[in-house]
Amino acid sequence: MDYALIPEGVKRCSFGKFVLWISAVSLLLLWGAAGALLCWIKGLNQTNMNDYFGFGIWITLDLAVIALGAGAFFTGFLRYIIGIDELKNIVNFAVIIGFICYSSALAILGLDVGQPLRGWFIFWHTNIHSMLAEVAFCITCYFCVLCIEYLPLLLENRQLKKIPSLNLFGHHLHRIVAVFAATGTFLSFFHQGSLGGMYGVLYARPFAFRDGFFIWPWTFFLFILSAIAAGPSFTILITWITQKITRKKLVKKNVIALLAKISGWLLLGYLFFKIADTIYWATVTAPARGFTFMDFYRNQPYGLWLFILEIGICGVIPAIILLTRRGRENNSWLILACFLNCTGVVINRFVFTVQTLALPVLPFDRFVTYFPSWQEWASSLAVIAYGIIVISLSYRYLPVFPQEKELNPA
Amino acid sequence: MKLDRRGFIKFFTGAGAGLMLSPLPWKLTDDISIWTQNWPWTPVPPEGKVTYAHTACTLCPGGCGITVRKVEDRAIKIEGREDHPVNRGGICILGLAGLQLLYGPSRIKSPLKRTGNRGSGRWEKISWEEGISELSSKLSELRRNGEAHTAACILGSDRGTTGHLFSRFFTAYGSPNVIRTPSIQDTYEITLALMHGVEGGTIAYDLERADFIISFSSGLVEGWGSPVRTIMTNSLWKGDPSKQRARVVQVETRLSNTAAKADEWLPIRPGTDAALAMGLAHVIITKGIYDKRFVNKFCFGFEDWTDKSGKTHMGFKRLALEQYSPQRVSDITGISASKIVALGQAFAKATHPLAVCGRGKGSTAGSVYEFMAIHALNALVGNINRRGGVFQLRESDITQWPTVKKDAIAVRCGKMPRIDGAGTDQYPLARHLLNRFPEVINTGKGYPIKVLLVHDANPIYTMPDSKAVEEAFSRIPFIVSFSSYMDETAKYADLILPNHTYLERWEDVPTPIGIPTPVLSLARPVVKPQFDTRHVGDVLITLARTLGGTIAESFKWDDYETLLKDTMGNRWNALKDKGFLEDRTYGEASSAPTFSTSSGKFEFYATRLSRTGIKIKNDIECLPHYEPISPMGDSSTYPLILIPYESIRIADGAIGNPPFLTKTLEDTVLRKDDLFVEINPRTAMKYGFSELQYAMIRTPRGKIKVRLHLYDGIMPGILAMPKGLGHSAYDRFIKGKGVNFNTVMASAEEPVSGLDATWGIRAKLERV
Amino acid sequence: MKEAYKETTRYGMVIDLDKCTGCGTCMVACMAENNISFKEDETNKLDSITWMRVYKITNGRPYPNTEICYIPRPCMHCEGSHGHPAPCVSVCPATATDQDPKTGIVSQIYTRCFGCRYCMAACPYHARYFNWWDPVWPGEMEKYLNPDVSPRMRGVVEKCSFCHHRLQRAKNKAYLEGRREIREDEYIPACAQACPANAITFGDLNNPEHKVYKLKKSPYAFRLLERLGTNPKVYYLSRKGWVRRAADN
Amino acid sequence: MFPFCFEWQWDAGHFLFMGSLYMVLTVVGLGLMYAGIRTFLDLKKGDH
Repeated sequence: MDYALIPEGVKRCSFGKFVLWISAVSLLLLWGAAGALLCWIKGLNQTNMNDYFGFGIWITLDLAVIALGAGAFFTGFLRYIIGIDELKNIVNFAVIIGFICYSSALAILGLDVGQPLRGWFIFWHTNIHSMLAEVAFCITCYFCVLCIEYLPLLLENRQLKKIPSLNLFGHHLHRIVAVFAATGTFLSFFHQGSLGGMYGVLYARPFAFRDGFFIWPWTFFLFILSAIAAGPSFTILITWITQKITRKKLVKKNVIALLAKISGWLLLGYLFFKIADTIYWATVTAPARGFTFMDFYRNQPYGLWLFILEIGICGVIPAIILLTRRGRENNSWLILACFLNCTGVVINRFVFTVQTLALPVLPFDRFVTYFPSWQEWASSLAVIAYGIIVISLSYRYLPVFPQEKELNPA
Repeated sequence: MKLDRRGFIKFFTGAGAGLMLSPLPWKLTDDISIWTQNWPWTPVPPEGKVTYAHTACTLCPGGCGITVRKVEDRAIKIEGREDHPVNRGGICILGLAGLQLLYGPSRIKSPLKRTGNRGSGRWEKISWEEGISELSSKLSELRRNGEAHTAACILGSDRGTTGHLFSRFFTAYGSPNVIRTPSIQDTYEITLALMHGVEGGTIAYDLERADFIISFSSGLVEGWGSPVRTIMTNSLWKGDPSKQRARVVQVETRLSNTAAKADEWLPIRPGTDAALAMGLAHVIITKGIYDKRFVNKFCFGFEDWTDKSGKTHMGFKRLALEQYSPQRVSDITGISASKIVALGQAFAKATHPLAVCGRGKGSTAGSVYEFMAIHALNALVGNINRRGGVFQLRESDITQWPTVKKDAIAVRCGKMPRIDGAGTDQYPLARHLLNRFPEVINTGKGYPIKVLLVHDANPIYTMPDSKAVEEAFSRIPFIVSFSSYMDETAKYADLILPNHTYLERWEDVPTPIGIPTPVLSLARPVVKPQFDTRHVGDVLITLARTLGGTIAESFKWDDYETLLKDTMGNRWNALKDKGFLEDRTYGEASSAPTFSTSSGKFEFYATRLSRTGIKIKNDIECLPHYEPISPMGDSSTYPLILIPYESIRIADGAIGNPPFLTKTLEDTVLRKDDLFVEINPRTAMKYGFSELQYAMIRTPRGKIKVRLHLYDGIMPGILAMPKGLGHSAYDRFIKGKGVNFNTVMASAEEPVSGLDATWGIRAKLERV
Repeated sequence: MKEAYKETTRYGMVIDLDKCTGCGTCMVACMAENNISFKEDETNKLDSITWMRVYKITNGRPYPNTEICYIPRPCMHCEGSHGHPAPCVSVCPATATDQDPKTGIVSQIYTRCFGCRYCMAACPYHARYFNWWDPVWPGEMEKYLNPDVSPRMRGVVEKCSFCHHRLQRAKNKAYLEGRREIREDEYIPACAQACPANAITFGDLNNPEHKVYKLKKSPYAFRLLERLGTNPKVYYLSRKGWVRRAADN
Repeated sequence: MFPFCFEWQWDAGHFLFMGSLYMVLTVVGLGLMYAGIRTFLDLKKGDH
């Protein structure tokens, strides 16, 4: 039925099946929309956040998707600026994933503020010293860039391509995409960093606070590194899932392997700096504020296990796998490594958002727990549904994977 | 122009782009944000002329001067009056929340007549004329039947013109049954009557100038006495942080705030304070460090003495020496003998030692013997009627009213014995025994009560054993409440004739309990009555007029305001201008103590007791001593003891706790609607309970579901529960929060006085 | 000269914990003065707005050696250190909170705040509160609202302002009377005014003539979490060692 | 965000922050304009 829209030379499932699939996922999206609507209409009392947990699942999710979405800018950077040509086979998909991640992050941010209708005050009345202002500016600008990067692909659609003006516009945009990729890299660099900076500057929260370079605490750089280390892994992971669902080969193994190798090296670099930072923090920064390293892990659910899980199991292990040729080439190991790598960055963001707030600073204060309400879960899960829908539509109607035809001869 | 599909799209794209480029979206965005800044449902308080009105607070007997800040005719905030001698600018938590009572949803907006079942909360609005004529017809009917004495009245306090007006009304009407709500005032009165020979007086402590204070379970910073004054004094004791001025020892079962602020906390087995006092007396006498001059010159019954018939009587000294050795007292109280010796010595050696009695906030009466034992300590150190000591304060005579006119019915019915037994042969000491009221009514021992007026009191909530109280009330055919708020008793009434609140009415405020300098303050209307309410004094005057005859003749005032003015006489103008009158000379001038007992001395041995008609078995019964008051229940079934504790953050009297106060409660007191009971961690472990766990507490009077808070500051084996929560009336901000302690409490009568001398009840913990 | 002196005014508080009886009057004084709303259920202390909150701490020892102490905690109006302003000020993305350089008071503009709650994450004292709900005053209670302080709308952060409106009022009065300076007793916050224990002293920490200046130099004086470098302008006094130790890590 | 906002200050921080912001916006804007103009010119030429 929608044959005319489907790219030439590729095979897609029947329209009915597709509609069924989209409808199923849309239910989740609707549930999320209901939760979000309640939060907008009735206010944030619909969440289980409180004055101790001013940030909850949403901010963790925001930070996580932005970190995972880093595959877009970094692949773009490698492809267009560094010029690694193989990556052209996956850069489209990386851009789509980035687009999904950033648009959902913005939506969740719009949900997470008490006065969404005044959200634009962050731009109008900017406090330039606030890391959050930097984040807001960079994310918004970068989202525009992502849209521009996504646009040429969108215009590649079989029907849209027939419109000469649009086709030409897409073509010209694509020609100067390096400019956008460079801008995107610049913006991404700063907002990934400022997200880390947001926590690193909290000098009255000894668990998060870090010394740093100029105005940027070390977390600024660590967040950039961890994001670009995890981003490509996430792209691989999503590509793998897409291949599993479509039961097709979409990207050649060497491309994946290259991305995995890059991810591995970056992860190694990140781990080196992260461990160095942790040692400095545990021995110098925190003790100066009256805390020992173990103070942060004792007597509360977020114990040392979380630290080991983040750095060891989800850091060192995937790094080893990704850096060994055999690990990279064995599909199961590779996927496990990518999964662990992504989990690691999510845990890292969780630790910085939730654990930072959960840990009492006043000696006579107590540890409190927080569990998100259904409205928070629903709107968070809706992000996944939204991602699935965007990927499904893009995959069905756009020539996302240049190698698809070659790998799946009719 | 032909509009095809492409044209259509083009048109809207163009229009959209045009709009985006126009200022409209920006203007809208801006407007929307301005709207969020002025949401119509977020109130904007109107500005206006700011004025300040001085008045007095009557929410508790503390008698503080307050200043109400007003904007136009709205009262905005209550602050402590800077120049008022009682509180000197300070204010307590309840006083500050007074506007929530004035404007709160619990206010009764007009006279109401019950339409549904009692307590169902179904009312019919009626006019004042209807309300008063309804009450007067009931009262006339009783008089017609010659049973005027079956009308009774429960008051919060009998002091001041309003209290006196009720007494006068009932005297003229012909009923002896004006019953005051119990408080330490009852026990103070009897203690003073027995030891000082003073009638209707009160004990006042010169806390400011004492330098060694032993407080026997008195909640000095919990709202005892005049709360602001006592808390200020507590700071005075602390003085400059670099030096200490006075030493305070708190004797109490639980680590209360007072105990926490004291220099020493002596945890004592509940209800054994008298034993400790006697033990201290033993130490002081043994060491010979009592004030010999005072004891020899001004005291009677210290040594053994011989009466006219030649019979030798035991004196206080022998009793203390023979029966209250530190070791024995230690066994009773659980305080070590060495501590008792040390404390006794330190106390007697201080320049201005002071022993303070009156449990908690003073909202229960307590044992007369206990008060005597503690008061005897003050006599031992000669610290009576002098600087830094104890003063006997006579109630200043504010009502020189013309004699009440009584007709035959008033004379005949007025002579009937009081329903609560106070002043009868059985209870000659007490003036009011509201604690006996439920039992008398429920057992039908006395005559029935047919009409009950309730003013400034909420007995269904505040009296122990709520079920029995409610049952007694259910046996009274006609109950009238004068309450301003829909409290438990008002909710249970047949007719409500709502009084103005204290911020809307005139009222004289007599000297607060416990203050050595007489201060008379004036409460005045600072705002117009918010609803269709009337001053209870005016209602009584109108009622008397409606009843006619000698009753009307006894109430010849036009209205309450005239009455107040007449009563104050030449003091009125000064009082009205200044808001208070203070007698600063009092306490300074009295150099030599004077006593009005038959011996003319301070009586360790209360000779009056042997003259009252109470059967005295031996000398000990006339002397201060420790007489165990066992809480209800047997120790095998109920191994634990449940005691109440009072907090200044909870109004536990007739007034319901305003929302602001409830907001300040810790989450170890109340969580959602669950009340927390404190238990020592060791006891909790013994019974297998942990922090925050739900438990059922069962006492002989009933069971309540609570949660447990493990607290190291409480003696093992004891459960402590806050008073003042668990209302079943008022509004949604007060009602249903926690549990009312009185539902599981029973009173225990002290035989000699008839007063409720209990301090707890036996209990057990059960799982839920 | 006068003007230069004024530039360095630093309003602050000294709270004597040995005098504080935990009566909670300061909390209610603050609520009454600053139009703080209340809900039917305020027992969840994690969403209960109390600009002034009285914490209860114990020495942790078993019966009968237990001791308790109350710590009233307003906003500390942190001065910051090492070039950092107060932890909450620098993080606010929309400049809704700021420190007045003339008085040191940390302000909060409710109509500017859009509720991101970053400042709450930054404050270790939990002195900042979010309006999770629309404020509602039942019965006739809207009548007692103070026109000097605007009620807050849902979705914004609020906190203790040291009753800044009282400073305004005092300044206006001084101006009308032709004075440049306001006297020590002309400007005190509602909590300090109400405290029946006289435990709260308020004044200019930089002015040697003010009581707080002397009190803060007491050997028993300390501040909460001094080691974090937040440099609070609220000092505490206690002769009890365990209380002083409980204030910092 | 704009010099007529009353928070606006001409200090180094503002200069850097806002400078970067407007630089980015300019680059992105110019990029889009470039693509737009080229498209327009190509269409004018009628090559396609």
